[in-house]
Parts: sequence; C-alpha cells; structure tokens
Amino acid sequence: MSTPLETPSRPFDVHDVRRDFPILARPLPNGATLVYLDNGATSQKPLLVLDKLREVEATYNANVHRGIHQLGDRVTVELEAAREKIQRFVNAAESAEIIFTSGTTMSINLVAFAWGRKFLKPGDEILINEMEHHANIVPWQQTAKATGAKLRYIPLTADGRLDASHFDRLITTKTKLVAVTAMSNVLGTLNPIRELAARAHQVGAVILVDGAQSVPHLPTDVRDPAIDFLAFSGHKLYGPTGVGVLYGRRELLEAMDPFLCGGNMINEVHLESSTWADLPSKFEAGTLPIAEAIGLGAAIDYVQSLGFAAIHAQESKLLEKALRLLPQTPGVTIYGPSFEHRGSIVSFTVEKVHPHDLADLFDQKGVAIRAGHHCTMPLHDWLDVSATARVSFAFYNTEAEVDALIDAIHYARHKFRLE
Amino acid sequence: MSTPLETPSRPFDVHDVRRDFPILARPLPNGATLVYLDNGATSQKPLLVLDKLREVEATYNANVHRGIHQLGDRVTVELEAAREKIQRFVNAAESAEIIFTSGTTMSINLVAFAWGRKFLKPGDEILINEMEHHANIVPWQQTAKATGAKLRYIPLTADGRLDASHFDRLITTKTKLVAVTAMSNVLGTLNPIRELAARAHQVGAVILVDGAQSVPHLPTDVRDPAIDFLAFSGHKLYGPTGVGVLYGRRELLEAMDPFLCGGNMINEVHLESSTWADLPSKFEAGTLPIAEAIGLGAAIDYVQSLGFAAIHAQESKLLEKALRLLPQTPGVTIYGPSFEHRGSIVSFTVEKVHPHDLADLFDQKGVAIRAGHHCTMPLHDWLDVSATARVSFAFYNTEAEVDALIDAIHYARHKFRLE
Amino acid sequence: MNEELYDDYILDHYECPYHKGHLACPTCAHSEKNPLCGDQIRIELKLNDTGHVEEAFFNGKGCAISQAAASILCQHVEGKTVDELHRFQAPDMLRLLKVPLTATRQRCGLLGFKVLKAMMYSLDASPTPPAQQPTANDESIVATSG
Amino acid sequence: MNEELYDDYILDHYECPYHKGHLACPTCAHSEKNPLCGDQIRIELKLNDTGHVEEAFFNGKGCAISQAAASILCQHVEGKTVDELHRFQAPDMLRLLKVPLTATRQRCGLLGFKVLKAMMYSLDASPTPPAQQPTANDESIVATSG
Ligand SMILES: Cc1ncc(COP(=O)(O)O)c(C=O)c1O
Ligand SMILES: Cc1ncc(COP(=O)(O)O)c(C=O)c1O
Repeated sequence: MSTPLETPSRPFDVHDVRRDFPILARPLPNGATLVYLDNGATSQKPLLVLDKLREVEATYNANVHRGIHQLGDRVTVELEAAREKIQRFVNAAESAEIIFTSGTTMSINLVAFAWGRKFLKPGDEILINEMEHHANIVPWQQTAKATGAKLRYIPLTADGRLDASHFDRLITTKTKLVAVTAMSNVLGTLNPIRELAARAHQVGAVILVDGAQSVPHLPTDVRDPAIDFLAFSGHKLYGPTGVGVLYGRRELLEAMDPFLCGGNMINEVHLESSTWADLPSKFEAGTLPIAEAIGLGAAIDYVQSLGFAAIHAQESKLLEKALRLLPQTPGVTIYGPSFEHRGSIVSFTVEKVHPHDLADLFDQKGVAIRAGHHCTMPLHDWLDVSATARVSFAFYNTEAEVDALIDAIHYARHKFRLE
Repeated sequence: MSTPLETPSRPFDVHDVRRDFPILARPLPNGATLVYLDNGATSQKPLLVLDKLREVEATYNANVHRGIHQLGDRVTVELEAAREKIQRFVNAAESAEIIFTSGTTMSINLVAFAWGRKFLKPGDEILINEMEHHANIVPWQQTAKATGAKLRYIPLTADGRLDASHFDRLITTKTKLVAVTAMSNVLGTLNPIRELAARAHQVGAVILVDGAQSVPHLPTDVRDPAIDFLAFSGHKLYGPTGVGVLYGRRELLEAMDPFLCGGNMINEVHLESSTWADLPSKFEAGTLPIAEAIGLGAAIDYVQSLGFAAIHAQESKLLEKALRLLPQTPGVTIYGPSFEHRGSIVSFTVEKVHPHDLADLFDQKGVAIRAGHHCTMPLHDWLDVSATARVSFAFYNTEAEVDALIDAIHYARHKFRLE
Repeated sequence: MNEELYDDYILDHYECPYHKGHLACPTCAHSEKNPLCGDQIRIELKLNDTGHVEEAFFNGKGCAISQAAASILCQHVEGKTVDELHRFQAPDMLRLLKVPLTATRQRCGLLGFKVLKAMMYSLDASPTPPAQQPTANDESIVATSG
Repeated sequence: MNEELYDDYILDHYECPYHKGHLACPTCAHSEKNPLCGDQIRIELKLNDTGHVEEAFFNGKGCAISQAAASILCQHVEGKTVDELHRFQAPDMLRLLKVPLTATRQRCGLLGFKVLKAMMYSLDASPTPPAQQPTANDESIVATSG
C-alpha cells in the first residue's frame, strides 16, 4: 500500500520525539526506566492526543449530531473533522466510507455479520490463513458455520509468508472473500496485499484487510491497491482505546443491512419496522466514542507531522538491528521472514527459558514485551511452540533500547543459570 | 430499584459540587454562561474522572490481561477494580456478570443477538412499549424479524405511563422477554420495574432493563427487584464516552453463545472451530475501552461520594420547580406524568415556536437543551408532535438555572414577537 | 452574529410566507422530510415552454428556519431558467438567508433547497422534456419519505 | 521484591522437580491447560485406605513458575489427608511459593493448584469413595481442555 507521503512538518529526532511521550521518561514502580517494546499490543499516546482528549472532555463535552447548542455544534464539527482526517489518511473517496467502531475486532465483526451473513451461501469460500489474529479468524469461522460457506487457508512458507504458489488453486470463482492482515502481529510478515486484491477482484471476490498492525507503521491507500474493507484500531495508532475504524467501499456498505441497531442509525422508526439512515450513520448505532474519535484524529495529525518516511526509517533501523543481534544471542530462535518482508515486529524464544519467564525477567529491567500466543493460536500451532516472546517497535524506540533488549536476554539466561 | 445507600463521604452543597465540573464555569464561545440542561444526552464529567483518564493514559497505558510487565499489571488491576466497583454499584452477585461494552446500545444489541436469536422462536412474544428509546425498539424489531417472534406493545396511559391494566392480558406464557426502560428519556416516566420483573418471572420470561437514564440518577439493585439484564452507558453516568455496561445473570450469560468474536473471548482457536473463554471475557472480544472503563469506575466513586440520597434530593427540587413554573409560562405544554412518577426530565413545546428554534434561542442565552424526537419516534407519533424540547437535570444544576430556563422561554417568545 | 439568526427577514418570511400553498397544475412537485426534526417541505413548480419557472409554491411544517428558507427559495426561483436552477448551489441558498447557520441548523435551512435539487435531478432523469411532463396532484411525483 | 521471583528455591524446583513423571497406578489424575500461555499441568495422586496422599506426581510443560509450583505442590501434599487438601486454599499455595506473584503470574503459580482442586471436586462428585476409585492410565479422568 502506498500513498503520496504527507510532507512532515518537523525533522525527525528520536530524542525530541520521545519528549512528546512523557510515559517514556517516568521511572517504573520498581525504579527501572521503561523500555516499551510492546507497541503491537497497544501504543503510547503523545501529549497532543492526551491534551486533545482533555480539551474535548473539559471544554465542549456534549453529544454529537443532536444538540442545537454551542457545545453540541463544536463537538460535532470536531468529530466530523476527525472523520475527514481519517478519510485523507487512508485515501478513501469520501468521509461517509469511514465508520467509527470500537476497534479492529468490532470492525471485522461488522463485516462478518452485515456483509458475510447477508451475501455468503453454501459453497462459497472465505480465504484466510494461519497467521491471522483471532479477530480475523473466529468471526469467519462463525460466519462460515452460519452461512454454510467454507473456510480455506492459504498455506505458509517455511519462513512465515503466504505461499503464493497456492494462490491460483485457492483464489477461484468460489472465493467470495479474502481476509488478510497487512502485517502479522507475530511474525511481522508484510503480506502481498496488491497481488491478493488484484486476484480477489479478478474472481469477483471482496478483500478485507486487517490493518491493525500496518496502519500505524506504513502509509495506507485504500484505492491503490483497491481494498474493499479495512479495519484498524485507535489504540495501536497512538490514539485512545475505545475507538476503531472500518473503511468500506460505498457500494458494499450501501448493499449491506445495518448491524447494530438503535439511535442515529435510523431514518424513521415505526412500531413494526424502521428505515435506515445514510452512510456513515447507518453503521453507527448509539452514542459514538466521541472524545476517542476526536483523539484519534489528533493522533493522525501527530503521525503526519512526523511523516511515514521518517517513521519507517527509524523503525527499520531498529528492526535491522534486532534481526542482526538476536540471532547472535545464545539460545535465541527467531520466527518469521527476513528483513525485506517484515514490519518492525520480532517474535522469538530463548532455549530453556519460557517466554513468560523471559517477560517477567525483562520487566525487572524495565523492558516491556509480550509473551504468549498473541491471539494467534493457529500460528503458534503451526510454529509448534506454545508461546513466544514478542518485541514490537514504534518510532519512539531507540537503538539503545535494542541493546537493552539483548542485555535483558543475557540477564534472563544468567538468572536461569544458563550463563 | 433500591439498594442500601452508600454513606456519602461529603455533605452536598451544589456550589461546591459545581467546582468539580470546570466546564460549568467556562464562558461559552458567545460569552454566555453555560446552563447545561442536556444531561439526558450526555453528562458532564467531574475532574476526578478527567484526572483518572489522564493517569491511565500518561502513567500506565498498556493492554490488559496480556502483558507481563508492570504497566500491564497495573492497568489490569485497575480495570478489574472498576469492574468490581460497578458490580457493587448495581449489587450484582459477582463481577463476572459485569460485561464492558461500548454503550447501552451495544449492551442491548448483545442481548438481542446472543440471547434473542438463540432462544426466541415463532410464536414467542417480546414485550416492549412506545416510550422506549430506539435502542430498545429497533434491535427487537430486527430480532423479531429474524426469529419469527412477535413484538407486542404495552399501551400507555394518557399521562405517558405504562398502562398496568393491560399487564394481565399482555404478559402471558407466550412472553419470553420484557424489555423496558427504567426511566423514559423524554417523559421522565419511572416504570414499575418491580411489578414487571415479578410478572415476567411468573410466566418464565426474562426482563431486560434499559438503565441508561435511571442508573445515573437512582440507586440500582439488580437483585431487588431481580433483573435479568441491565444496560447502561458510561457517558450519561458522569464517565467517558466509548464505554457501557451489560449486567447479565450468570445463568443466562452462560447459556448464551458469544456475540462478537476475536481475541480475549476465546479459550482455544483451531483451524475449523474454537472454544470460548469464561465470563466475562466470553463477551469481551478484542481490546476493551480500557481507560474509559477505568474512568467509569472513577465516576462511580464520585457518585457514591455524594450519595444517591443527596443527588435525588437536589434533582427532585429542580424537577419540582420546573414542573411548577413551566405550566405557568405562556404557550407551554409539558408531556408526561406528574412529579411522583418521574425522574428529572421534562419535555415540552411552546406554542408557535418550533423546538429547534427554541433550542437555538435558548443557546443564545447559554441554555443547552435538546430539541427533536430524542431517538423516540414512536413516542412522538403517540404524542402527536414531531419534536419536543427536553430539559434533563443533573445534581449539579441549580434552581437559578431553572429560572434561566423560564427566562429563555420568554426570550424566545419575545424574539418570535409573541410577547 | 448568531444573535441575528431570528431577524425580521427570517421571521417575516416565517409569519407571512411567500407562496405557501399549492399550485393547481404543477409541472413538477417533490416532498422531503428531515426525520431528525420532523421538518417537512413540499415544493411545486410551474415551468413554461421556454424552461422558465413561472410559479413556485411550497408547503410544509417545521422550524422557522426551514419554513422561511422555503419561502425565500420560492421567491428566488421564480423567473429563473431550469439551467439557472441547476447552477444554484447550497452556498447560494445559505447566502440568500442572510444569517449565519451552524452545521446543525444548515440542515433546516437547506431542506427546501434539497427538495428542489432532488426534483431537478428527477426532471433530468425523466425521458420527456420538462414542459411536457404530466402534471401531478398526488402528494409526490418522486416517491420519498415525505 | 520482584527481583527475587526467580530465586534458588523456584529454580531448583524447576530444574530438579520433585516427582515429575507418572504413577503406575494413580487413584486419581487430572490435567489442565492455561490456554493463555500454553502451560500444562497433570497431577496424579495415590491415596491409601485411610484417605492419605501416599504419592503425588506431576507432569507438564510451561514456565518456571507453573512447573516449580507443581513440584512444590506435590512435595507438600504427600502425607496430607483428603480433608486437609480440601482446606488447602489458593493463598496457602501462594505462600508455599515464598515469592510474590503479580496477578498475571498468579495464574501460572496456581495452575497446579487449580488442577488439584478440580480433581478434589470430581472426587467429591463421584459415587464411590476415593480409595475404591478406578485407577487411570489414560491422559485424564476428568475430561478437560488439557
Ligand atoms: C433510555 C435510553 N436508552 C438508550 C440510550 C442509548 O445510549 P447510548 O447512545 O449511550 O448507547 C439512551 C441515550 O441516548 C437512552 O436515553
Ligand atoms: C493483526 C491484528 N488484528 C486485530 C487485532 C485486534 O485489535 P483490537 O483488539 O484493537 O480490536 C490486533 C491487536 O490485538 C492485531 O494485532
């Protein structure tokens, strides 16, 4: 996915950038300095976002689209401005194609219910793969069960990429949906969205892209390559929890029935039946995560002030260093593809030290990572390990923090009497 | 609904309380002082809540239930503490019965899908009524369509209460669900939840209470009277947007299948099928509105520090004054029952001045109200008006603000050359 | 600024609207409703052979802004050509009102305009030229939520 | 405090566990898995006629905490009566570990304990007295996610 990069409004200096994230400078309860390498789980939020949230809550808190009063007007204008920022950020054709949800999970479920259950029938095929997050597997399992459609999995190559040699066999006129993550949250694998989108469209299928991990780190353009649905979360994009986005192509959103029902998504309600509002309201039942959506708009401003070129340069440097140093560290096995094929996520194991123990010992040194199956049990079955340790970088991480990671591995091995 | 009142930790003084809500003292863009009478749409948030949100975001922002690190531990502990506060606040038997959702609308939809679509069949009856918010009508219309169950409406009395003389006829062994608001968001009507719950249970039906308007203003006890499902929103309870609650009785929640699917709600995921997590995770797919849920916990602390006795006393005073002065104001018609039967909400019209014009003219004086159908079109059809003006009080409103409301009506009439 | 929202110009149109009622034989007519507030506007036009608006009438109920705007609109369009109506855009309509409207109130101020535009659109879509359109006395030629 | 989480006591049990393996003829056995981290523990007990634990074995895989805790648990329960096992509670188990555990890690430290408790519960539920329970060599008497 590529989009004309916005011109960043400031030169990138990681130490300068870190000052925007006060949490990075606070000592942890145990006195250690935070080395936050768990950005794949949730990112930290810059002051700009925190201040925007406070501004909404403390100066024009009101419900949107309803109140004829100054607070209500202001908050409505701010919310719609955030929607337009998101529209431009992913290059959607119109802001009505940007639906506010509670997160990636909700965005995918919305499509699974409102598109999947309406348009899939027995014999149809949903194409997914084993590296997907549970949020992009379980909704399709349930939709397959409910509709009689069949789930098919694209096999993975030994290094954890989609095996393109199976595309011809698997993407056929039976295929109605290709659901795929743009970046694996465990292996970091960058999937060939352009090729999958083209092939899906050739056979008349729809492509849904899970952008939870990619959108915060890479430019996204839903029109090049043409994507039908895109799901992502605010909280991984330096924004608040409680808000996410579903982008959907107008034609598809129009053809779908609403999912959640209630206020705002209706046109008229009569005793026995109702008619639906226009996009985007049709899919936005009830009070939106108002402050959160506006906060997400601020997060996007922040990302664009840095520019993806600078973000990518910094994250690549960290990834390259981690991929270089980790294999040199005794006992370490890393999973997933080589540098060219991945975003800034590395999962690994250390021989004789369980990932949970690793994470705990790392924490003693302030190094925050995640250990477990990272909501990808099928992938861990495929990797044949029950858990891995994962580091996931953001642009505010430093090369010194990669060194801290390596030191932490030595510390854990030492504690486990392995060195 | 009644619960042993918590002992308030401070004496109630409205001017003192107002200092906790800085927005109430800020001048509006037009220079007027805010008279916020739109609490039914969304409430203002005390500093305690704003500060708690900032604390989460700036000092231990992390994902919950996952990270083995100090931030993750802290945020998990805080989130579960919030869940327990909510449990005690509504007197649920266990905290696992408290499900975090994105709001009342989502809570009701969750029940409509996960309970309704599983357990309702043709011939079954869902009992609602015309004063319900769209959030408690449209999901049932859709569920009725999907399952073949029949929607039935309890008639209203001329003053806008449920007509109890029809209960015998309408609540029968065919009835499987009674869905009812504890407090109408337009008429303020307080519905006889105790009687409805008892009758529902007599015939083996389940009762769902929409507590969006009642929970912020009256004590709630889900075990006395026994309620099966209770839905409410954080943002009307002096807490953040983006978070709501579904209380469900364990037995019912256990019998239901999950609704949204993804991370956190699973036990094991295999390629073809998955098993579900225990309560409450089973219904909490994906990353929760973490900061928002913790903020809601703080809002509940705040409410309890005042105590419902003081809150109710203050709001009753305002309601009594409004119900006394409004009818004396030329051209005003008010809707709904008398003082004893209502919470602190009053909807009205002013002859020859459309509610939208009223709201706009009120706004010139800083008086924020809501005009329209308030997501209750069937009720407005029943009232035979296309729109009303609504004032909804909170404990931080003052008697002087009721005077400001009356003055604003005179001002509007004057502008419309009616006086 | 907002103070002047309900100025004499708006209130005069609200109280003594221009051409509120019905045409005996409209060339075209259309109604719409803003379900959010219940405001309703119907507009009826009589076009002559040269494609000019001979007469414009509206009917409806709702707030002062939506009703006054419809009245102002009717006054404005009379004598205009179909072509001119096509070029007439929302900002022009808002300018006609002479008062600043917030985003929420613009929905009221533009309701009549929306009805006019929907009608123009359906005229375009119709196979017969406007002057030969059948007249209509039913509530709406183009079925809408009105 | 946390610094001492991986102290010699835990690591010794992890590296040289007490009674890791299987009993030839267990009176009862049970397995569970923490799907969040993949940790697995199976516990097998041999009870004698007087209702005392004669031998306790565990098997499993997972983090140092879960495995050491199971080892410590086996050592602790031998010689205890079924009654004493019933009275044995989570805080007792955590105390046995001698290290402070955060909420997240308590799931690891208590996995073996949970297996034991589930087994005790199924013993209660079974119609025959414990001593007469059929022995089991299959992976689990009580079907669980193990
Ligand atoms: C009675 C009632 N039910 C449901 C809702 C919907 O709540 P939310 O928009 O927070 O989902 C509201 C508020 O708008 C309400 O007043
Ligand atoms: C690839 C991917 N998809 C989906 C999700 C789910 O996102 P959320 O929990 O914000 O709904 C995540 C994050 O956990 C993810 O990494």
